Amino acid sequence: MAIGFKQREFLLAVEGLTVSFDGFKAVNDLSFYVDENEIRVIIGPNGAGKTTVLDLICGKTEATSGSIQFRGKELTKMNENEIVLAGVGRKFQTPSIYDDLTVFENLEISYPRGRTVWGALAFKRDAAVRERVEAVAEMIFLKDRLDTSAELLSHGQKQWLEIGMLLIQDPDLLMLDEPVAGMSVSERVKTAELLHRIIKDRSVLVIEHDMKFVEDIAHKVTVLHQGQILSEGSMEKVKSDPKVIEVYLGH
Amino acid sequence: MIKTPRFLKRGDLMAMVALAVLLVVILPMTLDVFRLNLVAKYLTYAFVAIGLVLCWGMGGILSLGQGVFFGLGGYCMAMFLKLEASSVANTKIQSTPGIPDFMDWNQITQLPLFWQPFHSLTFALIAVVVVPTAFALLVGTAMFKRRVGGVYFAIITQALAAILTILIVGQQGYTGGINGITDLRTLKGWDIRSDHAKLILYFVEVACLFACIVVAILIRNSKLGRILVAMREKEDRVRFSGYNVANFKIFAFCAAAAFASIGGALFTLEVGFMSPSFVGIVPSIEMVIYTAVGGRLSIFGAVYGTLLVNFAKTSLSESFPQLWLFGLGALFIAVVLAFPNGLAGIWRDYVQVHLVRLIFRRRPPPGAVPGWTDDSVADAAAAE
Amino acid sequence: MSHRNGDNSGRRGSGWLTPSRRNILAGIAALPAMSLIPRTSFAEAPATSVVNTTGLAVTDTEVTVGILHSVTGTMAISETGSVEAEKLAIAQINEQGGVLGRKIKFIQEDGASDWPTFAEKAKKLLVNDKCASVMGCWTSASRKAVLPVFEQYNGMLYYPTFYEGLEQSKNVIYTGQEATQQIIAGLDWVTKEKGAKTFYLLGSDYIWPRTSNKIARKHIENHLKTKVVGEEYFPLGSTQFNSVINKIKLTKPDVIYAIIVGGSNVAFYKQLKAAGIDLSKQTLLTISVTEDEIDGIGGENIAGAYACMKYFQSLDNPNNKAFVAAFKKMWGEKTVIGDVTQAAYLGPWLWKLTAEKAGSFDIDKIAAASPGVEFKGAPEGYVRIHENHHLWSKTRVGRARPDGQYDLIYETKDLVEPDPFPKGYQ
Amino acid sequence: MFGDYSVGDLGAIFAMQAFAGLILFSVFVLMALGLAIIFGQMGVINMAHGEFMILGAYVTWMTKTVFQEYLPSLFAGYFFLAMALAFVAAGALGMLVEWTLIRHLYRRPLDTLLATWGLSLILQQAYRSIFGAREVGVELPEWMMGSKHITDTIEVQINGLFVMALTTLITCAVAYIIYWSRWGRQVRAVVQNRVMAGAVGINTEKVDRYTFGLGCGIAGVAGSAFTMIGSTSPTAGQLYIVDTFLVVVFGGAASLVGTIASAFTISQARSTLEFFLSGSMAQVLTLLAIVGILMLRPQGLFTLKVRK
Repeated sequence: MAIGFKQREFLLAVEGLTVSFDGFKAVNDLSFYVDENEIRVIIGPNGAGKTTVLDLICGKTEATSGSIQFRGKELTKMNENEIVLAGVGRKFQTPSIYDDLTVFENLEISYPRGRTVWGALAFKRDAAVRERVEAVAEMIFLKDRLDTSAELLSHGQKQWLEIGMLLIQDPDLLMLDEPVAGMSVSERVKTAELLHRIIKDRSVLVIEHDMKFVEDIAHKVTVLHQGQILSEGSMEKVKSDPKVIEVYLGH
Repeated sequence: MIKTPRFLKRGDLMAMVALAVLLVVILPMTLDVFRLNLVAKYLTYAFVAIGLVLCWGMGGILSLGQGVFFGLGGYCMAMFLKLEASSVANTKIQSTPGIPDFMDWNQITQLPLFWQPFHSLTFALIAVVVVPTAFALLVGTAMFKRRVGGVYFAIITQALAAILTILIVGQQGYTGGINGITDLRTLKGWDIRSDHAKLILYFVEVACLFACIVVAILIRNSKLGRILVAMREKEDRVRFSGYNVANFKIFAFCAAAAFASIGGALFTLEVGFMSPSFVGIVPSIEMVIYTAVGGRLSIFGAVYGTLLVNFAKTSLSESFPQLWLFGLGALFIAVVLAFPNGLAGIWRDYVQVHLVRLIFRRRPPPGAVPGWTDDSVADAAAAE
Repeated sequence: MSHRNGDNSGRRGSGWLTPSRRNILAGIAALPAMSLIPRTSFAEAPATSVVNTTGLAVTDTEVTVGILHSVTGTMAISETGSVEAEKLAIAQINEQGGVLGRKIKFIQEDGASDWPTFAEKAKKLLVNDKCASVMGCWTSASRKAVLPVFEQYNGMLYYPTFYEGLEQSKNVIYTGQEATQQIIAGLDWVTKEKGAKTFYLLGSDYIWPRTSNKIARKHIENHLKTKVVGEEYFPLGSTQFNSVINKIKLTKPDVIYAIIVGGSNVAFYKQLKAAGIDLSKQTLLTISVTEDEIDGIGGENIAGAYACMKYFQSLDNPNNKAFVAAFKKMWGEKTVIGDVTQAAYLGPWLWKLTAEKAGSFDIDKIAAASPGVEFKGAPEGYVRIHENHHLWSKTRVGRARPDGQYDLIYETKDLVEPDPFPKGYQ
Repeated sequence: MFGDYSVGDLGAIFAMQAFAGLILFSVFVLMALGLAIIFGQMGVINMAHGEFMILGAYVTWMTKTVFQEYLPSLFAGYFFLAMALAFVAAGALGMLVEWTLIRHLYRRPLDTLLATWGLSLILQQAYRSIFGAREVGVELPEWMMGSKHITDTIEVQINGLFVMALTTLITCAVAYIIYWSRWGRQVRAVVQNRVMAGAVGINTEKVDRYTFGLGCGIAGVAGSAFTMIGSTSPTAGQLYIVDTFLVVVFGGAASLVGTIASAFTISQARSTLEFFLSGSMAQVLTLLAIVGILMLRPQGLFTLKVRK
């Protein structure tokens, strides 16, 4: 079976994906494939449909047509939480953390145990949980702030916390929406360092505007324009594509 | 450095002791049976208020139909008591003896099928909790799985309250109509109307209340409690952390319904009748205000809020019936505009701060930083 | 702005009366009919230990009674009149020297249109305040809620509203009509005078209209041998009647028999009129619209309808003239007096007469002495308490005028016997 | 059940039922329009909507009283002035409420619900203290009463026609204001992006205040019109609140067309059911159907599909 073979080859296979909002096709017949351990960056001008693609993969938006296969599972038919359980993690553009909880509690909620109602009721904060939370906290530079209420963190720290919340889930595919946007220079450097560390052993799908950052991490770049792929390949190749220069890098 | 949740936090224990002293010692010693019975009546609403803390305060799900569950629980209890009160001997003058009086007035000559099992006390007691909870499960599943939330949920629950009221009033042959089920007398031969019975019922109710408080605290202190709070803030984040948000909402809604139903059943026992006036929109919204006044995140606050609002209602309406509505209206506005954290918030922000300074002189104890986690401390303090 | 003294009724009136005392005195001065009522002077006051053996709130100079109606909530619309009437009666009794030489002091509580509140307040009046009697309640539901309280704590309730019957209690005196007193004579009259053959029964959806219509139906079908062509109920507060009005137009009944209450009334009659049903041609008989309700409906919308009551404000007798004058003096020229208001007025008087007959305030003695007590000064004429604690009274049919009053068309020759458990009507 | 009626009768039934349904439809639209503006455009849940309507009704009653006393010759036309006054009074009160209460709560829709409920209690008691607990009767000028004969069995109520005309007029006015006027564009801009609208120079506070005032003013006119068919008492406003909210929610809160369509659906369903069932059951069934449909389609009947 040829198709079965293809599914095993790629971690993520997006084929013919289309979504239309009231006639407007935000994503139009989009196909792309992500390998195991690949770092893919999606770039494109505003309104190109980048965030919508992530929304479609993680189940936030329902596709009008097309398919998204993740390790052979059809994601378009699954709920958000089932998609997470399948191994897809998502970070939002603006930091999405729980202000009223402490850093520890934020991370603990993402710990992949006790995710059913009864499981959550019976959940015990045992040594394994604490160790893991502390380990992740250390990685995201927040080890000494575990008891702090999350609302008191700086913007950059909130971004890290959300990344930490994803790390604790240990997803196979990590999707990051503009992870360094709105950060100070020093925070940016630290974040790049953090990302380099965490992207090992997993595939990553990143949306980013910061070209230096993109060049730094990307294995492969996909350029979206008006919901369609304009160009795809290595950063070098994309950079020299005249179409890309015209619509994106050109201005 | 990282706090390990114990079975009950110290703050909760302190608050519980304080509440116990108030309810078990101070009130019974200072109040006559009539006033104590009033307190018992108010406390039945506290069950609803505690449920709303879980569902609304923590989970952010505002239900304007808690009266439905309170009423269903109360009706299940009332049906048993009414059947006991309608023995053939008691109803000789009816054209069909042995059935409740209102059925006889409505030319019903046979006990309807759904009334039959309520001859059994065991069945009735189970039904008190199961029927409303199952209804909540049904409504919750239908709504939350379809992601109906926030304002829409509030309006739909309100409509449900309206529907159930019209239905109960319209089907008076089966439900007693607008009069409700009245003239309940005995529970297994024990006269529930005597002063002695009222006293015993009061303590039974306080015991139930504490049981519910403990359950509510356990839920709040579990990971589920934190997920509820997380869900209220960033529903999508919880969803993308791998949780089925709908299930947690359903749980919170069902738990609130179960608490309300226990309150309703106790209400029937305390007051001696049940009527559709508890099912409707107005009482349902009033129950929300008890929680709001107590501080929507505080379990103990809900109890104090309920007691306070009802005391105010009784005393104000005794002396100035017209002022009462102005007062209640102003309370709604004030609690939203000025004191969104209610009594618990006032305690924490104003009283506790001074107390702490007074007692510790130097530094506040750990955990006095504002935030919901030390809510229990505020509770404990509020109780004193 | 206030077109009537609705706000007065709400204030707690413990002790003496809240409304302007000048008005009351003026009102009492205008009371020739009061000469009919036996006077008791203070000097004759018997010892407290004699008249009060059960610990009621009776002192050497005062006796406490309760007034329990809704002054807030939806029922305040209807119950305001009753509160006013009861306060007037108490003021007049006090002017005449009180009861057994004691002035009446009243404690008013608000039932807030909420039945459990009624029960709570009833209990307070009996247990805390030890009221010697309570004038109160309006809806059946509130009465049902307080009844166990009165029976348990042995209180005495004077209940003013016409109601569905099926009840009788040692602890209640029903000063309004039970259903048969209000229904049967009216149906007989409309059949005889109007030659009615077909009836359309309407009602608000609760026990009183349903029970009343049940009795009406039995009477129509079994006794008058005529026909009911339709029967409909509407949720309380319903304001949409166009569909039923269409049905009425199609079935063309000889008589529309309407027992609609509260705000729905206003909507019903306005829509009836707008739909072109002319009440001067179409016979409509109601037992739920008193002069009080017409105030809200608007006389022009209901003119021509027939109402079956025991009292109309326009009754032409000296008692009533004095009563109406006193009422207006006390509560304002524009107030109207309906059937229930008058029945509420009877409560304090009947209690006073009974206490004097029994020579005691004790509840058991009052209950025992009640049957046979007669009140000749009643605005409706003469009333007498029956063995079953309801009143013997006449049934009257009136026709609504555009100015909101009723013209008396017919009244039964004799007092009609109250029959709360009518055989053959259940 | 049609056995008793002739064919001609049946035709008349359906004609008159349709007309009754249309009146109910107009009533629903009138009730819901103000709420749709406030809830749909501003996201505020105004539980005191019914009390604003009753304010309009009381204003009408006061106008009637004044005309009866002092200007009996102009009585025939008082209703138009009354409606204008009702609009102004309810609108002014609405703006006051927005300024003192609502503007602090734009980010907390559930809290506006509680606060406006408190407001409704205060207004009810205020009406009771000022106007008395009893209903007041609002007399109509002669020309507005009665009905027109079309055929022997079919009659058309004049006040029904009046309500329909009024509804059409107000709906058109609202549609114009929201969709075509400059101010309407500002309102929509504020709804869509408050910060951005403020940045481009729209006075968002003023827009909010006037929008709320407009919604309340329409409620006042609705209340004024309702004196023709319903009762005026301090608590009458509460009767309307559930129906009104369901109409708005059912229609999809943000859409004027949706509100109208849902009012049409609900009113026709209700009036048809009422003919075959009792009033109580008709009401229960309609409400249940609405709740059921809302569960299946929570966004309401008519909403645009947008990226959340």
